[in-house]
Amino acid sequence: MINLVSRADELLESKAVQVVIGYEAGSTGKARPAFITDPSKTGSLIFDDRCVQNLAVYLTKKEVRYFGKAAIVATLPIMRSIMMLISEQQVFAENIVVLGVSAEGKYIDIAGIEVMQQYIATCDLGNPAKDQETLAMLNKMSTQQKFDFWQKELSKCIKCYACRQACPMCYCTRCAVECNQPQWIPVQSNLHGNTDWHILRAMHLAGRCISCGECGRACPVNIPCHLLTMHMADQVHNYFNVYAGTTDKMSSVMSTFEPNDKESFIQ
Amino acid sequence: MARIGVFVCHCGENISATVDCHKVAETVGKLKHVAFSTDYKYMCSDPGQTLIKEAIKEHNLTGIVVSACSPRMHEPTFRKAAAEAGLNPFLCEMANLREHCSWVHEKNDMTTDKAIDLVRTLVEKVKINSALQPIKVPVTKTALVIGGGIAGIQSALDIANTGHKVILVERSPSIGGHMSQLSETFPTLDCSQCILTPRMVEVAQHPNITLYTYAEVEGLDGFIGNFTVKIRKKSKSLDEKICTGCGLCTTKCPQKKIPNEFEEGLGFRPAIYVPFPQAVPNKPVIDREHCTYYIKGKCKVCEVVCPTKAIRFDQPDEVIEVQIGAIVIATGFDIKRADFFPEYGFGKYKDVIDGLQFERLASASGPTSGAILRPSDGQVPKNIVFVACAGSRDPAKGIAYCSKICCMYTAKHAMLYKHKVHEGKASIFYMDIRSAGKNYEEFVRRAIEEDYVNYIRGRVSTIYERDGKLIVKGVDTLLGGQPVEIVADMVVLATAGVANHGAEELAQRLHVSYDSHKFFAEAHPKLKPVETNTAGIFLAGACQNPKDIPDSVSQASGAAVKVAALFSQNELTREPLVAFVNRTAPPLYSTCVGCFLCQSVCPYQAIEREDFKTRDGKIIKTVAKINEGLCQGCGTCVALCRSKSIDLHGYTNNQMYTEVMALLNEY
Amino acid sequence: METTSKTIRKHSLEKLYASLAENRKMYAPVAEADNRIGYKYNPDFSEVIFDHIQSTLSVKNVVFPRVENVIFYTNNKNDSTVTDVDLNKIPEVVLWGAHPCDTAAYDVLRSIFCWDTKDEFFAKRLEKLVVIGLACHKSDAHCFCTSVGLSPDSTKGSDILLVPLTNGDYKAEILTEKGNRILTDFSGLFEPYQDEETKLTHVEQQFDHKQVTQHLKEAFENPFWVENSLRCIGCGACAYVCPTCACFDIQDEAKGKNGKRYRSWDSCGFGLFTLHTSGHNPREVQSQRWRQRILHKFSYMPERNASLGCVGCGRCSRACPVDMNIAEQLQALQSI
Amino acid sequence: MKIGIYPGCSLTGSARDYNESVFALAKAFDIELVQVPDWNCCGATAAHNLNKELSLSLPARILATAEKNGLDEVLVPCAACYSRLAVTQHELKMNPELKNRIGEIIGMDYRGTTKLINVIEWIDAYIIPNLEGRITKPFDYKVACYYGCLMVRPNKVLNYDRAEDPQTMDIAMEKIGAHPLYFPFKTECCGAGLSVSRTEIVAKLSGKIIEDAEHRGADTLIVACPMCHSNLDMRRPSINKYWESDFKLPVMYVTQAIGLAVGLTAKDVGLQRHFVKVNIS
Amino acid sequence: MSEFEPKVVAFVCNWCTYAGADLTGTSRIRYASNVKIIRFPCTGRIDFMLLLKSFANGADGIIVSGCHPNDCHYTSGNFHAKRRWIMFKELMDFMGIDMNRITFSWVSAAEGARWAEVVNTTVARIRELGPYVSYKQMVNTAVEEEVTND
Repeated sequence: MINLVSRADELLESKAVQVVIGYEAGSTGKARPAFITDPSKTGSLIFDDRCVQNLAVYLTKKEVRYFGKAAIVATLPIMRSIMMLISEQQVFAENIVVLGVSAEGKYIDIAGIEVMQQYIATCDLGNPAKDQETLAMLNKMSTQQKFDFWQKELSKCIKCYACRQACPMCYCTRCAVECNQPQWIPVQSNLHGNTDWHILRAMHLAGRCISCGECGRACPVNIPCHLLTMHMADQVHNYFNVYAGTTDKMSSVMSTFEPNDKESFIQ
Repeated sequence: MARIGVFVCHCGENISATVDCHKVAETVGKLKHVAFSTDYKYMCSDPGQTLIKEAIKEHNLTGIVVSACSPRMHEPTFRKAAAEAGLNPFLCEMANLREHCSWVHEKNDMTTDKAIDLVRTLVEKVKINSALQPIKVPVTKTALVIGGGIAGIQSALDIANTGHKVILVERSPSIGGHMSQLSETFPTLDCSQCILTPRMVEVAQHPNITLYTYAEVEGLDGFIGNFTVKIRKKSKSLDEKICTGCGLCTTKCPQKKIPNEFEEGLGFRPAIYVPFPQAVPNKPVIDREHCTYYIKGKCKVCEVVCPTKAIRFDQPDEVIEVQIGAIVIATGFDIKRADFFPEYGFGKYKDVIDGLQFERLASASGPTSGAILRPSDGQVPKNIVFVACAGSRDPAKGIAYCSKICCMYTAKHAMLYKHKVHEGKASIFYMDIRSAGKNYEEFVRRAIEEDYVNYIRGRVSTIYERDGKLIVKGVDTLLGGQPVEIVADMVVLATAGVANHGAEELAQRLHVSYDSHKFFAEAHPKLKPVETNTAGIFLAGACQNPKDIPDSVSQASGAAVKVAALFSQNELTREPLVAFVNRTAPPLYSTCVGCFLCQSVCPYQAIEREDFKTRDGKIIKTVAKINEGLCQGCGTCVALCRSKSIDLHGYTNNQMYTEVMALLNEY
Repeated sequence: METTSKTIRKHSLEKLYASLAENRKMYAPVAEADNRIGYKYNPDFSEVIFDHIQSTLSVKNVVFPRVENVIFYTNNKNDSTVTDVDLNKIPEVVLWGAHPCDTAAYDVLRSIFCWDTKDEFFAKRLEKLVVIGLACHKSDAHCFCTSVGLSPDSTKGSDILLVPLTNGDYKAEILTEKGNRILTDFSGLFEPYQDEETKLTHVEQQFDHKQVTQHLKEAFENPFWVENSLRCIGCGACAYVCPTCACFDIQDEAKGKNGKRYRSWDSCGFGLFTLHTSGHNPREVQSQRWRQRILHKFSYMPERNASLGCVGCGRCSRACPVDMNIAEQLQALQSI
Repeated sequence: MKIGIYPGCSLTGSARDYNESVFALAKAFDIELVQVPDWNCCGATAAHNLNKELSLSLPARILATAEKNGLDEVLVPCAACYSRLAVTQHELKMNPELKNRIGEIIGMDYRGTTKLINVIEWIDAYIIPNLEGRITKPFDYKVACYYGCLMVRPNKVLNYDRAEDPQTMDIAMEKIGAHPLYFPFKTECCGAGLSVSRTEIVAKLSGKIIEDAEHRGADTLIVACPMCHSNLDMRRPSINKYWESDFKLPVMYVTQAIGLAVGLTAKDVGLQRHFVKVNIS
Repeated sequence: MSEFEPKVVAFVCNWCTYAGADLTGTSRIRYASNVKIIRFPCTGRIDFMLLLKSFANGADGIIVSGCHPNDCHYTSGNFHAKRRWIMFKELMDFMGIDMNRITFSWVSAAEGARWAEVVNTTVARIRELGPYVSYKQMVNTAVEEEVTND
């Protein structure tokens, strides 16, 4: 990752950015996010198979923003997250520098948003193959089987909201789940409250999920909640031929429509 | 502490015949916070309303539920009564026990139980209703009339005569519209130009009217009373102030073979032209698409001959922005041309013409100076066939509606022909003769009885040419479906009236709805035929559907009155059922995070941005803000907002949630 | 009480389990999908495992459930009727096979819930609980009980502690009256302990908690907090898996005229945890919340409750999606 | 290239000339036409006037047989057969219940997957694109293309060409060097429905078509329907008798005209079988 | 045991279906009284969470109805609603929540008879499906340690 390190070094040295968001070696053999502000410390940046977390979540974080302009190490899902954040006016393109990393782990020079957009356009934007397989398996189940599957999974939920906090698209300062007039979602982590929460989350990410799978990865009790949003991403593509995070223009699927949107269930 | 009053109406026996009204009042009376509950024969009657008003005062009620008919019927009545008793009208709700309950169900316990559920739901809702104050917005007292046909002219004059300013925009070089093309008008056969021209001149001279011809509306912002309109004044390539309208340029222009739009292609015009002799304004424009100078870069004959040096080849388009308070759309209609009809030769036959072309042939100022001559060879047609309902009332052609004017003008055409070609034979194929209107039926009878027009009830299957004649094959349904074949010299198709070209784009620019045929849509087919769904925008004439002149003029005057009524107030009062974005204490300011996805769902562009800044002007946060003048209260943004930061007065999240809970649970 | 040591043979263990299960709810560790360990009510003995390192969630829910109903109410026309929760409905539970860190956590929780006012829900549940602990013969890099004054065979919080023996049987240390009663009731299953060799894991001490507590007194303004919590995403995973985190939220939930008030777990890591209605948030950013978490467990609690708020189970570090490793941070804090 | 073909009764009987020209043309362009095995009557013209289920079952059985034999695309040269098959396919597609019932009646699994093409579509898709360099003898004649009724109607079902003024055959004729005339009678009725019961009406209607084509100077009429052909060709004596004239205008199948243009002989395309002598070769 | 009477909540827009239901009344067309209407300004206003709340509070079936496409009083609210319903339905299907219990329809202000038909067919269908037991069970599933007083 010589390129990544030298580029980070150069950006910090020239004061083009004030912080580089990347990965470093963590405890017990894990990789973890790193926030490097000192050019002499860029050597600790790494990129390998362990670096899977979606770093875009930090772009909207107050303490990280405080540094000023940020450079961010970005794989495809992170780039798509950045696109979404720009399109939803949470991040301004002029405040970030993208340090691209290809699927093979190679540094890619992303000179600007247009370049990133072009790069994204060349990539496969569907869900990861492994998850797509699971989705296909689930979709084959009967209604009752699906219900049972999800009830079993969701009963484990403890409402720690790691799924929400890990998601770059869940940047609201007050989540709907915290709205108490009315109390849309039961606060308790019982089956009902959990089910409502996960439906709400999936609906709010419809057309916005970029299939990074971070929510499922973050879950401390291993609920495959990323399948819910990935299913939505799949269906959004299916119905509206749109993948989220491919443009910096405001074009959310759920805030637009086509008069001839096809459906077969409305009488 | 809420104190709710419930008033259950029997509606004579309309409700009480199936719903046990007394039981409803009694049961609901047991609910928490219900301070008063009663039933009565007629709540909407004077004594009924008095009962409500007195109960409000006596029991110091903080909200009432009138359980009677549909709120679409009497909500205003009871809200007014509440207001008269000193209760904010938005603290009055109605439970629909008649249309949604007593009239549609059997008399049994389940029906009464349903009534109780419905009332309870509204009781729980009204407990959390807020007292709302009407929204007041100022009014800019200038009207915009789009379209300078007879409807636009009439509207503009009527508004101007009430003392208000009017801007009249017409996209062609002259006002006058289709009416200026007509020869004579039914049912009086007076000359169209003779009655129209004085009005056109009046428009030009009226001190309250600003006329922009050769101009189009490009965009519209704002809301009723406060619109900003963007008008593109297309370049006429001419300094109008200097031009005297002498017309020398038009006679010298070397480019002379441009099909004349005003003559419906039956004549030609030069590249610099005045559409017709009586045009207002009577100054030429250069048609840049056909002008030799613009195409080839040289010519400039007009510039050379112009005595006042008024030609300006480099004159750019000008875009102006004007503040206005109301809009009248009077963009008129168009007709289907012969090329729409495969069975009649796709417009291949020169002597198969449409109604407007016939008007030009019959017009004294037309290409033949009023002589009815075949376009193909200039001969007088001896045998002429008129086809009514060409395209109209034909679902297979996608036009299921009746174009309304064709029966009358076809009768007129046949008469005009007979008056000019006495020995000629005129036949009309028709489906039905629709001649409802003052003196209309008499007019048709005259055509049949005095002018011997041959009316054949049936449709024409095909028209083809053979040896210079047109073979019209049709059927006479009054003769039991007998095939009819007429060898004609000329055929006139009374083609369907359709939406004017560009109507859809204009509707989108104005954010006005339109129907599947691209005609502008009225707010209500019967009770609001002049209004659109966008407040402050009105309709006049055939832009709504095909209309004859008297109808167009009536509606134009109607629209003018609507505008005048609007302008009679200095401030507008609107129902406060609009959306709002929450505001909280700093440093949060609002739970809105400013993703602005709501902006793209809003059909009214009612969502704006609000910046919160530090004292030195640095933006801390940008959040959404609703423009109350624009918001119509659909609530689409509310359901979209992920952080539940937008809400809708009258239908808040809390209220809707409460309704669901109250409807389904025991209280 | 005097501690008695007995030996219980492997085959007798099943009998003991079955006997206890006859009139009590058993709560014991079982293997779950994805190589995870979870506790389950009344599992079959064959499902119960004895060689686990750590369950994903702690066992605090037995005494401090995810949801605890507090009162029930009915709104009438003019007033409301309140009904208390019938605490007698709380069942007797045997917690079986919990590791010493988890059992020690009950002492920590008691110091919170019964500090001045006795929390009757917690107290009743604890009263009805019998804890049969299981000393650890396995550990991993996240375990740090020895750094917080505990050990793989710490007896704290257990009524009986089972210590694995190299021969596959267990030494049973009878620690309390409750434990003693079991010994009496099922005396036939126990044999005298004859100094058979125990099988225990070794957990390296990573820091000196007393020194940490001492250092924290001066560390409130230290830039350490910001530097080391930038990656924290502010979820509640650490608090919810923690055996000693005891913060809760109280909510009313009504359906029509009937409603209930309950308490449910909360986390100081959430941004809204300290948000005031005024809009002011005393812990506005994540670094302040992270600091609160550490200070609460390692500074405030030793001061106020005379006990550390951490038992070194390492669950938070295992659960954290962004590798906020508490032991690593405490080690660093020791030397600032 | 393998395409199914449903000949129907005409092509094996009165329209053998048509059949020969279709096969000859196919052969010239290396297209193998495979007959739908064990085909049955399409039900024209009587069945649909008498019994709806029968009128649907007959074509459904043909289609199901084609499906069973893996014929994805089936050429139906006879316009009446084409109409019956296409209408059946449409009706069963629109009404799944009916589809099931018809399936029961014919005792076969009918799915409706076969693509039906009429002869002009076939020419359009497989002949015209490969014409380059194949025209040995441009068809240098003035032709009046007569489409009849069944090829373009009902337009909603067939959705083929423009019902009032079809063009495909004219365009095909231009491609082989012919000069299509403006011909307003191209979709007029030839009287086929009454060809057995009321022959004088056939004579009148068909005669009009011939008269107009001859009047406009046509060298030949071009048709694509055995019914039209038999009315215009075989009934010529009765037409001439009715009209008291001596119309000599030949009537050719579109396949015959193209066949001649690409070098097939008059015999190859069955011209010798016509009643009205064809002086074109 | 009395026959199962389905509880059906109808979420309708003010301008089309509510008015259509008014017309059903004015035309005195009878329909099942199991359906109770909640009025919204527009289908675009209907929050999907309200549908879930209905099931959670005992509804066995739901009708959601508004203006036909292109007829929205607010021009496009129903188009947005349609997109939301498409995605909502997909999610519900994926999670095994029975969408046969929700009727989505367009009923105009002129379709009084159609409203009665929509209601009757929905009620008949729900009657056949029976009470929505699995959802009710899900809602009432308590946390293992929870002490309830019933």
